[in-house]
Amino acid sequence: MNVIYELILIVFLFVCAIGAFLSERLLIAVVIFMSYSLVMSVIWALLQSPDLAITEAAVGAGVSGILFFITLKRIHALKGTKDE
Amino acid sequence: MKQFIVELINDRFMIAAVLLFGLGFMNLLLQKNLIKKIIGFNVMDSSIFLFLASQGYINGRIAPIITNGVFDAEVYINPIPSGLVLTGIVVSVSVTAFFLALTVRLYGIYKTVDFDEIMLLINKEAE
Amino acid sequence: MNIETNFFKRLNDWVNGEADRLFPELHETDAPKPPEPVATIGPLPNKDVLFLTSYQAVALIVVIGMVSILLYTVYKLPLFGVADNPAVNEVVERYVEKGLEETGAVNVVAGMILDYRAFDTLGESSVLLLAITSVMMLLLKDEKNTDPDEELIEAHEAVIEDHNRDMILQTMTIILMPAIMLYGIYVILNGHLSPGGGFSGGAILGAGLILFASGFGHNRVKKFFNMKTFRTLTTIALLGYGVLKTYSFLLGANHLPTGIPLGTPGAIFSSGLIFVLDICVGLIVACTMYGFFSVFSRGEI
Amino acid sequence: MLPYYYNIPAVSILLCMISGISIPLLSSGRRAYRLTLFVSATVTLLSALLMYKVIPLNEYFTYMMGHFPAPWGNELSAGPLEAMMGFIFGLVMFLSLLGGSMTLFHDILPGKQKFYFTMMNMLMAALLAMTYTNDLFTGYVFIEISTIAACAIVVARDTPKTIGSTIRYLAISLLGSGLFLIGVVLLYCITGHLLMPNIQTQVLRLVSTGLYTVPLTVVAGLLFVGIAIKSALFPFGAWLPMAHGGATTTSSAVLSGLVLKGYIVMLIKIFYRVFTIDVIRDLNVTNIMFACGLAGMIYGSIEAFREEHIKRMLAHSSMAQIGYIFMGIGLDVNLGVAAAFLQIMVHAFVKPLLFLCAGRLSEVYDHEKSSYRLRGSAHKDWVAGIGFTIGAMSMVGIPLLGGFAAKFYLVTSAMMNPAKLWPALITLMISAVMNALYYMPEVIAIWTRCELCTPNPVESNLGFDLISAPLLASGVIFLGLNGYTMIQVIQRGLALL
Amino acid sequence: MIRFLTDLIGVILISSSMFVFASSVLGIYRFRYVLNRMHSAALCETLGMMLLVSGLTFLLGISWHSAKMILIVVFLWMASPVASHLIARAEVLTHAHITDELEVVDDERHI
Repeated sequence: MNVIYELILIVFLFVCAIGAFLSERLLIAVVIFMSYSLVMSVIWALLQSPDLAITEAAVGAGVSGILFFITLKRIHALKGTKDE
Repeated sequence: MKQFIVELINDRFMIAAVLLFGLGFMNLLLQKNLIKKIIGFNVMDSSIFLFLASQGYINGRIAPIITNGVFDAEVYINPIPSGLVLTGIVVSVSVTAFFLALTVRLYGIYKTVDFDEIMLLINKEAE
Repeated sequence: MNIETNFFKRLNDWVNGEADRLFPELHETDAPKPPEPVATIGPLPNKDVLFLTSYQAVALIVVIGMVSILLYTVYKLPLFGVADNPAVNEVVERYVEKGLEETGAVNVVAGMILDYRAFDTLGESSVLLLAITSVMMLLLKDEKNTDPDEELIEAHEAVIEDHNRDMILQTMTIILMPAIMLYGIYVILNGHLSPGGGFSGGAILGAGLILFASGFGHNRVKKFFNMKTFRTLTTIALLGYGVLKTYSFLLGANHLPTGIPLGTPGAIFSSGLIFVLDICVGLIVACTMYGFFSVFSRGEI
Repeated sequence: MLPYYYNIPAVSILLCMISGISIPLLSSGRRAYRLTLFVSATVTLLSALLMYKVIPLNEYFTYMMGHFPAPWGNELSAGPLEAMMGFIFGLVMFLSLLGGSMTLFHDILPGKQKFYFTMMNMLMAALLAMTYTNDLFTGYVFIEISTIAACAIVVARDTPKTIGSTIRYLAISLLGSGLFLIGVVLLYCITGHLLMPNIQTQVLRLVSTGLYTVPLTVVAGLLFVGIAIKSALFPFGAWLPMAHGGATTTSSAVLSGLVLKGYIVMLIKIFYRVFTIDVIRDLNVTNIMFACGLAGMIYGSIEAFREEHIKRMLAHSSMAQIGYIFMGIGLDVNLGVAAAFLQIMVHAFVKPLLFLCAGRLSEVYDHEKSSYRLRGSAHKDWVAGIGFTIGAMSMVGIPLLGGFAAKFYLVTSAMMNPAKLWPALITLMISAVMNALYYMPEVIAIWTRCELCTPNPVESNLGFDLISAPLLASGVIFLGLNGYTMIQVIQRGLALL
Repeated sequence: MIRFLTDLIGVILISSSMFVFASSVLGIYRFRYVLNRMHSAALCETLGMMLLVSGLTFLLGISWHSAKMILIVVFLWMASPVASHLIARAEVLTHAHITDELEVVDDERHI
């Protein structure tokens, strides 16, 4: 039964990764990448590594997401036009 | 055929890690947009960590936190990959920050985050 | 019409929020097209186009080749999740069976990264220091990286933000901030007893500071956390880590005891150096995370 | 208790790290500079002491970092080779900092000089740790440290061009470290250890039983490619000229002279201590190294020949020299590896000498870097002129200088392997001729008097004139005169690895 | 009997939370404008999570785990509406032609 959940999560990972690379608006790419990190942290919790899960949720999905957002603001990519 | 599928499902994490590694590597190489290059780098690193962490997992065992006085190595999973991945995550977030800082500066100079354009502009300046 | 039937194109459009092209009949009108981006350089010279195309082709072949080699390798590797793979050997046994006795840490992973393999962790904390230093090198305001237009926009935004703080955010920050800080400190202090430790706890603390800064503005944070505090805290925490570990490395290599009591396993003040080191790492990570945020958004701490 | 000199590797690494950490507490860039000089001088002296103790006894030792021995804790290991590399790293770092100090303080904004010296200290620590480490994962962590530090010292000059070249350098370096990391991970999966001697016993067992042959080959390939990307071997080295050419003089000297070498030393150590060199030869990795090395020699020489910007020319020439080193390792004979090591040492002295002298010479004409505009500059600054001449002559391979000794032993070792003799010889000939073709016009140009040019008044830099240039040049000459002794020492050291 | 009843209630609550999640996902997909999408996303985070966690509490019975889950819901209810509010605020403040999207516009926009 666990295997099915894990497979679903892996499919999620792929969807998130491919979606992040395909999307042309950087904001969406970054949001999808954050959800990738979140899925990754769930996978680590399933793999019995709670340390990694906490760290990934705090660092990967939290702080590096914030860094990406500020960068997008600094490069004026939040205005809704494509890539600029 | 059936056995092949069973093996595929059994090695699911490693296969997913390798494919994600390829995806991230390709994006780090090929994406023109610097932000997406950085996302590619992050995907690549976390896929390596997924590979490592999945190597440490053993079916039916629990996380190595000794709260109930059981010291038997047969009960807990392998703690080494977790430690290594913890180190790796911090390294990768540091590199990400550095990369983003470089991107911000380049945008300040050339007003674009397209890597190929930036390289062409730099080469033009050199001539 | 051909484009409409292309699945990937439609998926792409949908991901981009263009419109719900997966089911175009749901919408009568299309969203207005965004303006075409203005090209900054003209059409590429032929040589460059050739180079780029061949580069992409070569890179694609390299990646596909590498992935297939790695997949074949995975096929040859030990199976997932079985107990008799080569990675489970005497090292793991000793970490698990003697870890509590030798390091005093209930969480074997914490004991491993802060005692058995502490040199790696020292390197890792230095990576954080290097990253924040290089980010400061690039983004701290000086005569080379300031742009008068940007300055003007930022000043304008700062004025607007200062006069137009969001009340809901501020109230919730006041309510949530103590909880976040408490949780972060709990995770740091319990690093040797439960999952977590310096890295995750420090990141949580940093996130709390970032929340406070976005609710109340940088100037409020500056009253208790400025460049000087940042520098002193980071340096002292990392120096503390380095000096303590140097002491322990040198004595350990020369087969001398460190003379630091390990305490009762499971108590909060136990496991000797690991407790102190966790606090050091937590401070470094918290300062660094807030430092990243502040330098990125304002060019100063 | 251990003999006291066993502590030297750990002490020198930790000294560099702690001084790098404490630099933010200092008040100004000048003080940070003095601290960095002091630290690198101390490291040099300590390594000299280690050399003095270890080489006569021909001793190899491992050193626990902490309370736990081999398979459990981190370890360092050191012997004659590591001691020599530590000595050279410390010395060349010291001399480069001393010689390039004026350009350094001119190029970097006063507010950011402290950061630069933090990077320098950490880079030094990373180089030493990569040399001394006995643990693959520690190697990975310090490779990342050296990547960030190297990129940061390139970008310290803060011009649009350096930022652009740094981002490329960083992206390609990250590919390299990603490959290295996945190599380490795969190796951990099939052996279950991270310490080099333990992995070696497991690898030998795997080879003898024929288990996991494919993963082992892939691991060797991944580790090699990862490090080859970082040390700019030919097909992977496109980032090097821009990054090294654009940085400030000290950074270029340190990057070309030391950082590339640090990775290669680590690769050699991995090959000897993890796989053993026989297994590596069985896995055919050396053939790839040989081919890439030959291609790199030709490519680097041609590109350097076409280049006019003097620092970029030197950087292209670095690529060719890296090709020599990999060719030496790829020759499949033990003398070849020793010759490659000699080449590493010679190049570690020559390239900083050339970069520092070129930096001084270009100051004569207002930081003009085009080589044909440097005419007559040597008459204004004859120390730099002589230094540049000696370096160029060593590169070309004039007897009695270091470059000649290295090339001589490369040819000698090529003689021992008939299968690879002719390609190696022909490429060496071509590369030597090309070296002469692009270095000699440069030397002639800087010594030709130029009446029309208007030189700047040159500020004398005593550190460069009295210490840096003479010591680097005498290092080159010393290696050239004592080539045989050095080869003997290196071969004994390699046997101990 | 009581056990059966609590299990039944738990199952009903969890299935209704599934319904809320499904409909909010459909809403995110179906709506075109940011505010509409945000509304449906916020619904899934508050109502859906509440139903899910209370269902799980019924299934588990009263224990430390259920107390922790209730705490999670409390914090989620504090954080998620604020996040939605901030997104909406950013949209309202930065959208140049907001009148095209909304019928009622507050005239006391400060900026």
